[in-house]
This record gives sequence, C-alpha cells and structure tokens, in this order.
Amino acid sequence: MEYVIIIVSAIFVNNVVLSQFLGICPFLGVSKKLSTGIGMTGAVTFVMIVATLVTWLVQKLILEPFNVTFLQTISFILIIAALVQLVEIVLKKVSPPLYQALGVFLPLITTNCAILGVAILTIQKDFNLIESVVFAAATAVGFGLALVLFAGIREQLDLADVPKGMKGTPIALVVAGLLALAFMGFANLV
Amino acid sequence: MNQWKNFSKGFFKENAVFTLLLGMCPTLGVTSSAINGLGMGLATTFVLVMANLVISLIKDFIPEKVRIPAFIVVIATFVTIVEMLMQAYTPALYESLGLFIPLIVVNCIVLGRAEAFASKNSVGASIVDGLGMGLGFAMALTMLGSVRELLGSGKLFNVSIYPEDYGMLVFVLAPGAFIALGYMIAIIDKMKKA
Amino acid sequence: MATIESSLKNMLLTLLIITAIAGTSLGFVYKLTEKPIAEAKARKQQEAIKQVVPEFTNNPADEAIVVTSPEGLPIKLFPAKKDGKLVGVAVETVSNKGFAGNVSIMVGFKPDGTIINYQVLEHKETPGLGTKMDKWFKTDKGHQSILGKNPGSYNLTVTKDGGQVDAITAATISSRAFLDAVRIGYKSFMENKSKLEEGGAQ
Amino acid sequence: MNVVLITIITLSALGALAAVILYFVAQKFKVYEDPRIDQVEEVLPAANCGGCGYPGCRAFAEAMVSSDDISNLYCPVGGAEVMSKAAEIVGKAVAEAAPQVAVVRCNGTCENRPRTNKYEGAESCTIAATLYGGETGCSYGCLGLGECVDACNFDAMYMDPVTGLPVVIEENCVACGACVEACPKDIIELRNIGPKSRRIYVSCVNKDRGGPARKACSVACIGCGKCEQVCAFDAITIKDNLAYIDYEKCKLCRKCVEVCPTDAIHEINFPVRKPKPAAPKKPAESTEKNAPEVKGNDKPEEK
Amino acid sequence: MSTLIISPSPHVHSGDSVKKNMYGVIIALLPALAASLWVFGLGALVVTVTAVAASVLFEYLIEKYLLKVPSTISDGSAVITGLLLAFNLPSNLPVWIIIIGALVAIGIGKMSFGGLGNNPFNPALVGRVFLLISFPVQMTSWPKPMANVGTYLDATTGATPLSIIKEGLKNGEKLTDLLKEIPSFADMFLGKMGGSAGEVAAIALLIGLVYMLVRKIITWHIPFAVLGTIAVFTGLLNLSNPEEYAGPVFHLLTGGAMLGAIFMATDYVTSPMTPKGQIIFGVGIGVITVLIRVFGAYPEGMSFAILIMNAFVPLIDRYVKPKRFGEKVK
Amino acid sequence: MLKTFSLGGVHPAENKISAGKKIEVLPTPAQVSVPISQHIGAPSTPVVKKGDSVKVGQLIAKSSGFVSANIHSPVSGTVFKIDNVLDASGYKRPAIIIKVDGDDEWDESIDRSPELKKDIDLSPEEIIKKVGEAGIVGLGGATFPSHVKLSVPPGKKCDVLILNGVECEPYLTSDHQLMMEKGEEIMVGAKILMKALKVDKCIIGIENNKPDAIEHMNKLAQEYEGITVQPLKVQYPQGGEKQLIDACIGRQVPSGKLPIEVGAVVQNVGTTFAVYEAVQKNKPLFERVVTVTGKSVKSPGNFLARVGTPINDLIEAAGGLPEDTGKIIGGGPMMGKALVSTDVPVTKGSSGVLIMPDEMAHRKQAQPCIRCSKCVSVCPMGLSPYLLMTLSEKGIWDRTEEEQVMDCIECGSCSFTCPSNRPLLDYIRLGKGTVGQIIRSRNK
Ligand SMILES: Cc1cc2nc3c(=O)[nH]c(=O)nc-3n(C[C@H](O)[C@H](O)[C@H](O)COP(=O)(O)O)c2cc1C
Ligand SMILES: Cc1cc2nc3c(=O)[nH]c(=O)nc-3n(C[C@H](O)[C@H](O)[C@H](O)COP(=O)(O)O)c2cc1C
Ligand SMILES: Cc1cc2nc3c(=O)[nH]c(=O)nc-3n(C[C@H](O)[C@H](O)[C@H](O)COP(=O)(O)O)c2cc1C
Ligand SMILES: Cc1cc2nc3c(=O)[nH]c(=O)nc-3n(C[C@H](O)[C@H](O)[C@H](O)CO)c2cc1C
Ligand code: SF4
Ligand code: SF4
Ligand code: SF4
Ligand code: SF4
Ligand code: FES
Repeated sequence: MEYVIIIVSAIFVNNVVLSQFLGICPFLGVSKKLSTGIGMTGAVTFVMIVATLVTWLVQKLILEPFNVTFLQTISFILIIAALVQLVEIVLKKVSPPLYQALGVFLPLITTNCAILGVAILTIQKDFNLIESVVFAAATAVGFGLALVLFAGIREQLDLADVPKGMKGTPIALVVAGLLALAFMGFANLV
Repeated sequence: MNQWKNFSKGFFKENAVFTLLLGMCPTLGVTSSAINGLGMGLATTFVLVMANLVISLIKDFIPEKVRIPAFIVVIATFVTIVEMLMQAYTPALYESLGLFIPLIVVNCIVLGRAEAFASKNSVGASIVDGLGMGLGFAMALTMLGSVRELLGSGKLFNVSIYPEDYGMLVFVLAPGAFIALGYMIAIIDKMKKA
Repeated sequence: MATIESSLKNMLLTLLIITAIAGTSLGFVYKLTEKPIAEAKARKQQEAIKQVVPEFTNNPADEAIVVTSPEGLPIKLFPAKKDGKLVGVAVETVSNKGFAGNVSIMVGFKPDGTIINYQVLEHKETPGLGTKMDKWFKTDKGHQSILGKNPGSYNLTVTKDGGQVDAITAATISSRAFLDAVRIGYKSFMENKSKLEEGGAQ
Repeated sequence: MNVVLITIITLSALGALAAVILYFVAQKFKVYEDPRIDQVEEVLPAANCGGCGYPGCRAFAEAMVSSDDISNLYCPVGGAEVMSKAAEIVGKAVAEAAPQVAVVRCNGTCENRPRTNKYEGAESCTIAATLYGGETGCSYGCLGLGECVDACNFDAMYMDPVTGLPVVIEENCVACGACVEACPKDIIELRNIGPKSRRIYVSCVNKDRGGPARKACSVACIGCGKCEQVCAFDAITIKDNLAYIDYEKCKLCRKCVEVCPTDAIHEINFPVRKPKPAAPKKPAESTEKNAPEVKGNDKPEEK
Repeated sequence: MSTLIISPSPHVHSGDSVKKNMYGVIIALLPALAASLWVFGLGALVVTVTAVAASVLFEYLIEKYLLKVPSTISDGSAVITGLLLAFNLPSNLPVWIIIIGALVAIGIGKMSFGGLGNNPFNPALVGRVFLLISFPVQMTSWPKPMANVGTYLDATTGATPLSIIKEGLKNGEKLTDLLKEIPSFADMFLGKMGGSAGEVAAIALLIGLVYMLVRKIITWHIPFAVLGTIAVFTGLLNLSNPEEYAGPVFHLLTGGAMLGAIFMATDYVTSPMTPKGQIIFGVGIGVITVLIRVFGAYPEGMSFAILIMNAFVPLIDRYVKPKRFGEKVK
Repeated sequence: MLKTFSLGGVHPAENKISAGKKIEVLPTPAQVSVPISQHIGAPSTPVVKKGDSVKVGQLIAKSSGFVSANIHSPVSGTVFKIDNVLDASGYKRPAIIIKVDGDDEWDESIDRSPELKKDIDLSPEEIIKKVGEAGIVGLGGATFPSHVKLSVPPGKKCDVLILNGVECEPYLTSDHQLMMEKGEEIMVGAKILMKALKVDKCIIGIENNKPDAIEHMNKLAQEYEGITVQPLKVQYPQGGEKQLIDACIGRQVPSGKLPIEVGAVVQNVGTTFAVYEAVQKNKPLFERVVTVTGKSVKSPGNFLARVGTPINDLIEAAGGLPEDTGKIIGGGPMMGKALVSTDVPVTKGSSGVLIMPDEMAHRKQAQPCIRCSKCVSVCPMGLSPYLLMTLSEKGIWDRTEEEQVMDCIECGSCSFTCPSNRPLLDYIRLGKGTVGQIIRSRNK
C-alpha cells in the first residue's frame, strides 16, 4: 500500500511537472513531437532511477556518517553530471539513431531539475532505498505522462490555426496551465 | 558602450525567461509572490556572477573532457554557499524558496552562460554578462511574481491593493503560473515586434 | 578555449584541484554559518512558543517531551516556566483530518487547560479557504474564537457536529481538522501534565 | 578543521571517481564526428528553408563536408559571402553563382485575359491545376490562387488584388526557389538579378499557336519570331510557339522589347524611355500599363 | 449563360451546417434551462443570462479587436459555452465572478487557440474549473432547491447530496444514515436538490439527449460509455462495501454526471473522432470521475475528469483509427 | 434488411428526374471531335490522317499499349484535322476531328439487325480479343479497358462476376433505362463475360430505388443459368467497385489490391451491353447512352449519342440550356466533373450531363473543422478525411501516406457531409496525387 501511495502520488497528485514545477525545460523543449517526447521520457526514466539510487547511497554511506550533509547539492550534481555524460557517450556508440533523436537533450538532462530534485526529495522525505527507487520511477512516469499528453496536444495544435501572437511558446504554456488545472482534480487522491 | 550592450541584452533581447525559455522551473515554481521572485532572482544572480568570474579565470586550465563537471563543481560550490548563507540570515525566504535553492545549480542559465560566455570571454566581460543575465532573470521573476501575487491575492510585495476575497487563487497555484507566463510572453513578443 | 589535453592525468588533476578548492571553501563557509543556522532554527521554534504562552525564563525546547497521538503522529509538549513554575505549555499538535493532508499547529495552554493562543505551523489546505484558520479562531465574532476557552468545559467541535465553535465558511473540513488538533493537544497535555511540572522541579 | 578536511576528501574522491569513469568510457566509446560540420553550420543562415535542396542547414553542412566536389552546392539565402566562408572551413572551392531573383512570367491580368469560367474550389493552385486549366482561355497562365505567396518564407511576394497576379518584392527575395517549386504552372523562374537589377524577360508561358494564344490573352507571346530575329546575341529561342530569353546571353539591349507586337517582353528597372519625338508620351504609358513592375523606374540606382 | 462555374466534385452538399448543429444543442439544452428556472428561479435566470451574454460579447470583442478576424458569434458555439458554463455554476454566484468565468472560458479556453474547432480543452469547463479553484467559497455554496425562486445573491444555501455524503463519510458517519439526509431519488431525478444551476434535473437532460440522438447531432457512444462506466464502477464498489460506497443510482443522478456525459463530454471539438476512441474517452471519464468522487479531495469529479480526458484526445486520435475497409481479409 | 456495404455511406437526394424516359437516338452532328484519350492508360495512336474518309465503326486510332484502347469512328465522313481541342477541364488535348458527310455509312462487318443473338460462338480467348478490338472500356465511370480486366492474371482465380447496375449517383438514369430497354442483351452480355472469365456465377447489383428494373431483370434472369439479381439498399457509394463487392458477396478488397484478389470482377451494365454488341454483332464502341438532366432542364431524358458529339447538341435535344445555368457537370453530382464549356465532346465515359441552376451551383464558404467526426463516419473506406485534408494542406506527406490516403476512392461523401463545408476531397486528391508520385519514385 505504501508503494501504491508513492506511485499514485508521484504520477498524478504531485506530478513533477504539473504541480512540482520540476523539469519544465525539457517539458517545453522536447514536446514538439510525440516521438522525441517518448524518447526523452525513456532517457529521463533511466537517468532518474540510476541517479536516485547512487545519490541515496552516497547520502547514506558518506554524507550522513561524516556529517557533511551540506555537501548534498554539490555531490549529487556531480554524480548526475557524470552519469549523464556516461549515458551520452554510450548511446552515441550503441544506438546512433536514438542518439540522433535525443542527442541535444541528453546534456539537457544534466540541467533537468527533476533529476536533482527527485534525488533531494527522496532524502527529504526520508524514503528507504526501495521507496526511493519506486519514487524515482513513478516520478519519471509522471514526467512521461505529462510530456506525452502535452506533445500530443502540441502536435494537434500544429495542424490548427492558432493566432499568430500565441503561436509557439505562449500557447504551449497555456496548454501546460490547462493541463495542470485538469490535474488539480487528482488532489488528495491518496 | 560594448559593455553596456553586453549588460543590457539580458534584460530584453536575450532575456533568459522571456526569449530563451531557460530556467523555467524556478521561474514558475517560486513566483507565487513578487518578493519570492526577487529573492530567487538575486540568489541566482549571485551564483551567476561568481560562477562566470571563476570560470573565466580558470577556463584555460581545464581539459575538454572534464569541462562540464568542472564547471558544475564551481557552480555547485557557490550554490551551496548561497544556500548556507540564506539559511543563516534569511531563514523565512529560505523556507519559502525551499527546494529551488539547491536547484539553482541545474538552472540552465547558469551552466549555459558558463559554457557559452564565460568559457570564451575575459573576466570583466564575463562578470558584466553574468550581472546582466542575472538581473534580467531577477526582473522577469519579479514581474511574473507581481502579476501572480496581484491577480491571485490582491497584493503586491505583500501590500494589499484590493481585498483578498476578489483575488483569483489559481494564479497562486501551478496552473496560474503557466498561464500567466504564457500570456506575458505573448505580450512581450508583441511589444518586441512593435 | 581549453588548451590542456584531455589525458587521464590532466583530467584527474584538474578535477582534484577544483574539488579540493571547492571543498576548502565550502568547509569554511560551513563553519562560518553553522552557528547562525542553528540559531535561526532554534529561534523559529522559540518564537512560535513565545507567541502562545506567557513570558518564561526557562528553555522550553530543552525540557520538551514527545508523545504519540492516537493517530500515531508525534506531539511535542514544551513547558514554559517562569522561575521554575509552570506558567503554560506550548503543544505542537497535529491532525490528519484535513481537507488535504495534515494540519499541524502550536497551541498554548494555561496550566489549567485554558487556551491562551495558537499558531498554524503547517498545512496543505486550499489557500483562501483552509488558510483562514490562521486568524479565524482568534477573531472575536459569533462563536468563532477559541481563545480563553477550556476544552475541558467548552465543546470544541463545530456547531454542525453539535459543538460550540463556528466553522470557517465553506471550510468545515479544515475547521474540524483544526479543532481536532487542538483537542489532541489538550488531551496530550492533560495526560502528561504532571510530568511536565515535574520536569520543571528538577 | 575536521569538517573542512572531510569535505575536501569527500569531494575530491567524488571528483576523481567521476574523472576516471568518464575517461575510460570516453576511450571505449569514441565516435568521431567531423567538427567542421558544426563550424559550417554556424556560418549558415539557419533559415532551414531547403533552398539548397537539403532538408535543413545541418544536412547541407554535412554535405559540404562530405562531398568532394561542392560546385553544385549553393545556399541561396546566404549567397556568395556565406558560401566562401563555408568553403574556407572545408577547404574547398565554391562555385561562383550570380545572385538571382524570382520573376513571374505571366501578365494575364484580369484586363488582359478575359475570364471564361469561375473556379470555386480549394484555394490552392496545385489543386486547381490538376483539375482545370484555369478560369481563362489560357491554360498555361497564372491561376491566381497564390500558392507561390504562401510558399515564400521571406515575405517576398504578395498577390496584387487588381491584376490577380503575384508580385515579387525584389528587396526581400533571397532566391530560395520555394515559389518556383510551388507553382504548378512553372510560371516563376529564378533569373540573374542583372546589372543595376535590370532584367529583360518574356512575361508569358503560353505554348498555343498565335491565334488561340492571342484570343485568350491580349499580351500573350504568339511565337512570331520577331524578337529572335532582332536579337544580336542569340539570346532568344522560340520553342512551342513561345519565346525564351537566356539571361546568361542577354545583353539588355532592349531591341526585342521594341519589336514585340504584344508587349509580352518586359524590361525591369530601366530608366524611363525618352518619349520618341514622333509619339509623345503615349507609348511609354502603354509599356507601363503592361508591365506593372516597371513602376520602380523613377528612382534608378544611379545617383 | 455567362461564365460557367468550375469546381471539383462533389457538386452537392448535405446542407448540414455548423449552425444547425449548434442550435440543435441549444434547443436540447432548453428543457434543462426550464428545469433550472423552476428549481432555482431568479438566480438561475441571472446566472444564465450573464454567462451567455458575457461569452458572446467576449468572443465578439476578441475577434474584432485582438485577432482581427470576421466575427463568428452567430454560429452559436459561444452561446453553448455560455449556457453550459452557467449550468455548471451555483445560481447565487455574483455577476462579476460569472463574467470572469466567461472571459476565461472564451478568452483562454477557446480564442487563444484560434477559436471554434481548435481548442484542446472544453472551454466551459476551463471556465468552471478556473472559478472553482479561484473562488472556492462562492463556488461551493449551493442555494437550496425550490426555496429561493425569488432571490438571487442572498439565497439560503445548503449542501449538495454529494458533499453531504462525502463529508459525512469522512467524519465516520454511516452511509445508511447519510442517505436519509438527502432528497429521495425521485426528487433528485426531477431536480429537487442542491447543485449547479443546470445539472440537477436528470429528466430534462435526458430529454435533451434523446433530442440530440434523434437529430443525429451526437452519437450514443460517449454519453453511454460515461454513464455506463460510472454505473458499473460505483455498482462494484457498492457491492464490495455497501456501508461505505453509495450505489450507481445515487452517483448517476448527482454531481453533474448527466450534464457532463450528455453535453460536455460530447463536445465535438474536444472529443475523439472514432467510435472506438469515443468509448475509450467515455470510460476514462467515468473511471476518473468515480475515483475523484470516492477517493479524491473534491466531492464532484466530472469537470476534472472531462478535462483530463480532453488531454488524452490527441493521443487517442493518433492511435485509435477508424475501422478500415479491407482490413478483414477473406 | 437489404444488403449494403459495411462502412460509412451517405444518402444524397436522388433526383432521378429522367427516370423512365425512353432512350432517344440523337441525330448525328455535323462534325465530331473524338479525343484520342478517352480511357485510363496511354492515349491511342491515330491511324488516319487529314483528308481520309472514314465509315462508322472504322478504326481511327489504335491501342498504344497494354492498358489502352482502340477508338473507332462514330460517324462517316472525312478527317478534317487532328489537333488539340479543349477538353472538359479547359486543357487542350489531341483529338481527331471528322466532318460528317450525311450518309451515315456503317462498316459492313457490323450486324445492324435488331434480333437478339443468344448463342455464344467464340471461345473465352476470342471473346477477350474481340472486346479489346472493339475498344470497350468501362462505362461505369473509370473507363478502364475491359479486355484488361477480363484477362485474369495468372495465379489469380475469378469465381464471380458482378454487374454494376447500381447507378448510385443522383440524377443519372442511363443504366436504369438501359436495363429496362436492353435487359435481354445485358443478360447475353453477362453470359459472354461469364464465359470469358470462366465463372458460373453472376450477380447483378441494383439499388432498391429502381424496383421496376429489379423486377424486370429478375424475370429475365430466370432464363439464364447462374445469373441472379441482388437488390441493394439506396446508399451512396453503393456502386463503388469495392463497396459493391462487399455488399453483394461480403468480401472486402484489401487496401491497394484489385477486386480479383477476392475472386470478383465488376462490370457496369452498360459495358456489358457494349460487350454483347461487340461479340454478337461485331459492333465496336462508338456510341453510348447519356442522361441529360437538371432541375431547370425543359425535357430531361436519356439519349443514345455518338462519341465526339458536342455536349451542346445533347443539351439542345433536352430543350436547350436553361437561363439560370451555373454549372454543367459531366457525370453525376457526386463524382462528375464540371465542364468548362458546352463545346466539349461526348466520350466513352460520359454517363450524363447535369445542368445545375446557378443557385445550386455555388459552394458555401469553408469554415474551420469542428472535429464533428461526421466525415469519418461516412467514409466508406474507413479513412479520416479531416486529417487527410489538413495533412495534405500542410504538406506533411509522410503522415498523409501513413493515413492511407491512397485508399480514398474519391467518392466525395466526406465533402458532401461536412457541416463546415470544408473542401476535404479537393485536398485529399492533392494528397493522393503527391503521395502517389512519391510512392512511384520510391519504387523506381
Ligand atoms: C477547490 C475547492 C477547495 C476546497 N478546499 C477546502 C479546504 O481547504 N478546506 C475545507 O474545509 N473545505 C474545502 N472545500 C470545500 C469542501 O469541499 C466542502 O464543500 C465544504 O467543506 C463543505 O461546506 P461547508 O463548510 O460550508 O459546510 C473546497 C472545495 C473546493 C471546490
Ligand atoms: C493501374 C490499374 C490497373 C488495373 N489492373 C486491373 C487488372 O489487372 N485486372 C482487373 O480486373 N482490373 C484492373 N483494374 C481496374 C480496377 O479494378 C477498376 O475496375 C478500375 O480502376 C475502375 O474502378 P472504379 O470505377 O471503381 O474506380 C486496374 C485499374 C488500374 C487503375
Ligand atoms: C464512388 C463511386 C461510385 C460509383 N458508382 C457507380 C455506379 O453507380 N454505377 C456504375 O456502374 N459504376 C460506378 N462506379 C464505378 C465502379 O467502381 C466500377 O468502376 C465499375 O462498376 C466497373 O465497371 P466498368 O469497368 O464496366 O465500368 C463508381 C465508382 C466509384 C468510385
Ligand atoms: C454536442 C456539442 C456539445 C458541446 N459542448 C460544449 C461544452 O461542453 N462546452 C463548451 O464550451 N462548448 C460546447 N459546445 C460548443 C462548441 O463546440 C465549443 O465551444 C467548442 O469547443 C469551441 O471551439 C458543444 C457543441 C456541440 C455541438
Ligand atoms: S519570392 Fe520565391 S525565390 Fe524569392 S524568397 Fe520568396 S519563395 Fe524564395
Ligand atoms: S504564379 Fe503559380 S503559384 Fe503563383 S498564383 Fe500563379 S499559378 Fe499560383
Ligand atoms: S472521398 Fe475518400 S476520404 Fe472522402 S469519404 Fe470518399 S473515400 Fe473517404
Ligand atoms: S465533417 Fe468537416 S467539420 Fe466534421 S470532422 Fe470532418 S472536416 Fe471536420
Ligand atoms: S530550470 Fe528546471 S529543467 Fe530547466
């Protein structure tokens, strides 16, 4: 039941993008096409889970025992940066098409608040290791859900006659707002 | 003159929020009031200036492959410093900005500037650039915060403008943040064209 | 641009140097701010306590006791003493009956259980509705205020449920949660009253 | 001091670990990408218009780098300047291309070309053209539904509501050729801008024999051959009852313009002809009427 | 004969038009309007008139002065938005709030996307939910039915059946006791209960449904999928624990289930294109509605459910294609 | 329940004004212009030259490839010239122009006797050859050379012949009247086709709005083994080949495949009559029944007209061009083509001339799509017309192809039904054209 609550909460109730305001840059940046959106979700999910795992261990095995928790930010981001670069290099070699599709956005993952945000949140929420991983995965799914819905709407809007002044970012933000409005319905579901 | 241009571009032409769409999370996350926006903006400015300064100093001594990690370490250091200082001296603001303070480290503007500007330019220019970008960011956040605070709770910098009962709560919440920013960008685009 | 070659040695060295410098400076700043941070934290709690109880001379935080509410939530009791005599108790109490999540408040009681004052610490109620509890139950209007009431004799439930307190307009649920927290606080205080007084004697 | 020490050690260890991992992974998964691609892309105009024949600026940059002979690669938007910069980066020679501009080769205004039918369908030249020859007796001429205008990304075209024909705004045109592509009737052509922006061309694409052509449109080329005869530079050829002026050969002598019985040949950006003493004013006016673009004449570039 | 017209085939048209469909919906809404006037009287009248007038006016102003395009107010869609917005508001809502709602519905919900046909979210619901979140106090005080026919702002208020049950359950009361506090099902069917102006009278809404089905304005897929899902889901919950979960009849008659399923989920613009897609859409709405009602913070979940499923429409349309001719190879 | 096809469909007002009007023989005109491209496939090659004198039924242009057809002189006279003349779309296309001499001298080999000849002497191969020589193309609208259709490709097997007597287009009545007057000949024609295709089953599909024809054909069919009449629901496009096969035998031709894939061949009843005449009477295809109709036409009717006759003559025969004419359509209102002038000639594919009064001739202003999904629900091919239109309007060809634009049969049901008056089919045709080109260049 604990896990169900964590999952539902992370995906719907406290969706990273729509109510936590994390990972907005890729949310706006990679959502023009459904296909790239899906790819990005994959990348984020992978990085988020691994990053949470590693940072949790670092927190519990190094920072807390040595009483240097103020190093949280710097050490977490260092780990994430290295991890992302690792993924990038590997992907370039192993699957060039995927790299082509996600290429530019991989570096963006480093600066995706959602990754660092989740890493920090798991510590703040005092999750154990499994809970942390579940939370990270669910958050990534929530990110993916928001991203895929958003990309679908944006693709449809590409075919619609949006007024000139609203084309592009403004309308995307309004859509995001209305999506967030809709998601408020999930409030307190768990 | 050139320095002035370098400084002022961050406010309008290359404003991080309105035109480059960078650093959206803090932009949307903390701007439920003008004062939060300003606080966040200034904190970011501090990090931006210091990071630009240090990176432009050390840029020649960093091997290509570790450029990003090195930059991140520098940035993260300053973020942590800000974090500790705020915790000590402005605890109330620190609480309301919450998670977004450590997240300055991943604010695309900071790293973006380090990469795109400080790693290629002199110390002086880099500081000016950081200052311009940062203050431009702070300005945008303050503006958005003002709009949201005014529409949402009838206040501006905590000063009541009209009775709170008439405020539209949505603007204090997540959906309002997106919507307000969307229309602000539309208006600013329009002004830029005119 | 970077003129240094990306060899393992160079990479290692650079990162080592940078992290070392970063570490040093961070360490120092930490040392520098360690105390102010701790003070700021303490001050916050102190202030909340101060607001809800009369003037005291002891350090309530040092003498605090923690109990568990029937819902399994932690309740903190801070005895306020003037010259070793219990003048009031600040209770950090919480209810999970809120509209959205827990409502946690700090209530101050006189030793006899009369409510002195309260302060809302944390909640997730709807802004504009639930948030009204900050002031609602202090406002002397109708049967809103709970200040000066003693939960032992005054029915601290909303009128809808047969009590004596007017609920916040359109936020009965939040009101219930608030009053629930107050009652839990009162009960915890009463159950531990002797212990608190005792602590003061030492 | 203890805290400081731990801090340094922790951080350095993390940093070192990151460096080592990165180093080995980078070694193992090295992929070479020619850095010149990025450099070339940087100098390209980033219009991503496809005028070069590649799907976007990056693709063009890749082609620049990978192909041995770049003489047939040309970015019309960036022009010679950009091309030479790009060529410098890849270390190859570029083809020198004369700057061009789009020219609309139809003068079938509502006045010159009587409407025999009324088209009521989707507002698209291509759709109209696949089903019908047009609203007039000339099945070659402009359909007037403005697909070329829609295709232009540079605001260089508009539909003249009076004539019903598209007009190219020379200053804006970058010769990307999108309109040429778009026109189902092949009416638009890219021609050299010419010295002082002066050009001479046959503003007609009608391939019918003289009689029917003339009947359909009063300013049609009837293929009479007079211009071909009068041209001293072999610049004019007649095929399928239609004259064509080769802009590489044309020396802008304007003889052909004078002999054309239907005023089908247009001259652009020439100074107004001095009215011939015999016939004051009138002929000049008539040229102007048939060639609306001539209006720019009054302000020739020479001071 | 002068100039012959040439045009691509077909050369004839069914004569159907946007206007015909929209006015058909308006007609179908009239019984519900009558019911709301009967139950809530003056308040319902003021709210409806304000919402419709403001919606039409905003559409006109935005098209004329901001977008500078020909006006489309005569196509009737703004009237529907206004009517449905009004039907989703309590009948004692102050005029200024209604006007904000209309502005949000038309301005943000519809015109920002380019007007009729382009909006991904149901405009009336955008307006409604915006108000609900912004003005929760005013938006959740419901005039008592039949008691306020002559009053508007100072109507006596009471709770809706849904909020009585929801609160009561949260407070640990028994469902059987709570059911005694609410009107009888027969009264609820006629509309004699607290609630939004136009959502209360199931009978009037069903008349509208029949009318729209007969005139082929909408097909049965969405309304039946929504209502069927709500019935089945709440039925199962009720069977699992009758003490805690109210049954299907209760859920179908309350909280705008009918209004939403019949008039708002069926909005052409914001619903899927294929029957299969429409059923998925309807089932989604039903499930989310019940989840929110039973487990969520809000007593009523229809509006949110429709908006959430609106967001899924592009995906549904992308992946759920009509049945193709020739797919069944023999 | 009457049989019908499984997806979509519309029901436009039928307006069969000229129903029951006896077929009148139109007098030969003074001059005919016979286009050399009257069929799908390569244009024929003229075999006469200026000044040649020709008889009725004499070959004047011969098939120039596998999918092409012979053309025979519809009149007797002299070849005036071979030139580009205006065709229905306002483009100039080559045609053989013949001045008529007035004698109306027919080629000797043609049997002009009116008797019905039932016995089929030729072998299947000879029948197909004969059909080819006679220049028969599908008269149902597609003008696909019939001999090609009858030559079942190796490896495929045909087990049923379906005769298309549906005439689902509003206004048109030529097939209907032909069935009433030449029913017997059509039966024999069907037998000939059955022999050629080596099948023993033939179904004649007729829409239920022609009860007299159904009854008549049913009665005749009793005497012909294997032939049955299938009444069908009145629903457009019942006459579409794939729809008709679906309705009659419940088989759906897969996307991109020909009817033979499901063992069926469809021929129009007019084509069948032409086959009868060619095989039994040695008469090539040079005349056909054309309906001339319209709300304001004085005397609408069905006329037997020679190919090459100016449409004008037909209109005159029907009482002249009405004052209020706005549009003249070659064919029916759903699939027919608006003509640019009355000078264009009758061709093998002309099934009707519909004269529309101006007030009915205009399209309404298109509005944005309101996503009502009506076009989706009426599309007989199960496509998403609204999406196809937008995709081809924006030139997103890869997705246009993905959405199977090539399956569209251009029936026009979508445009007909759209409440926003969107020119759906206009753009879908564009998409089909462009995607078709892309596919062809890819296959090269
Ligand atoms: C958007 C929204 C937010 C709400 N927030 C709260 C809240 O924070 N606290 C609360 O007690 N009730 C809240 N409610 C109202 C309850 O759902 C319920 O209607 C109310 O508590 C009962 O009304 P009453 O208090 O007038 O009896 C909210 C309602 C809505 C629609
Ligand atoms: C390119 C092409 C090739 C065809 N080949 C054959 C064929 O080999 N056999 C056949 O029976 N029909 C063939 N057809 C005819 C079609 O099956 C069909 O009868 C024709 O396209 C007219 O159908 P419609 O009027 O329904 O469009 C062919 C059609 C086309 C366009
Ligand atoms: C939408 C549509 C409607 C059609 N309607 C008819 C019709 O009513 N009668 C008919 O004979 N052919 C009709 N056709 C043509 C048939 O598909 C098919 O080509 C014809 O029956 C084949 O016979 P044919 O080759 O003898 O012409 C229609 C085609 C389409 C695409
Ligand atoms: C069957 C039907 C239902 C409609 N429902 C709504 C609705 O729920 N909300 C609304 O704002 N407009 C509704 N409209 C009107 C119109 O479609 C709507 O405003 C568009 O979303 C505007 O683009 C409806 C129209 C029809 C035909
Ligand atoms: S006018 Fe034609 S060639 Fe010139 S810029 Fe426009 S599209 Fe390109
Ligand atoms: S020039 Fe060509 S594309 Fe342009 S309007 Fe004329 S026909 Fe259309
Ligand atoms: S024209 Fe094509 S898309 Fe339209 S209904 Fe007919 S088959 Fe479907
Ligand atoms: S019928 Fe017309 S309005 Fe309806 S979905 Fe199709 S294109 Fe859109
Ligand atoms: S600021 Fe959060 S992802 Fe960019």
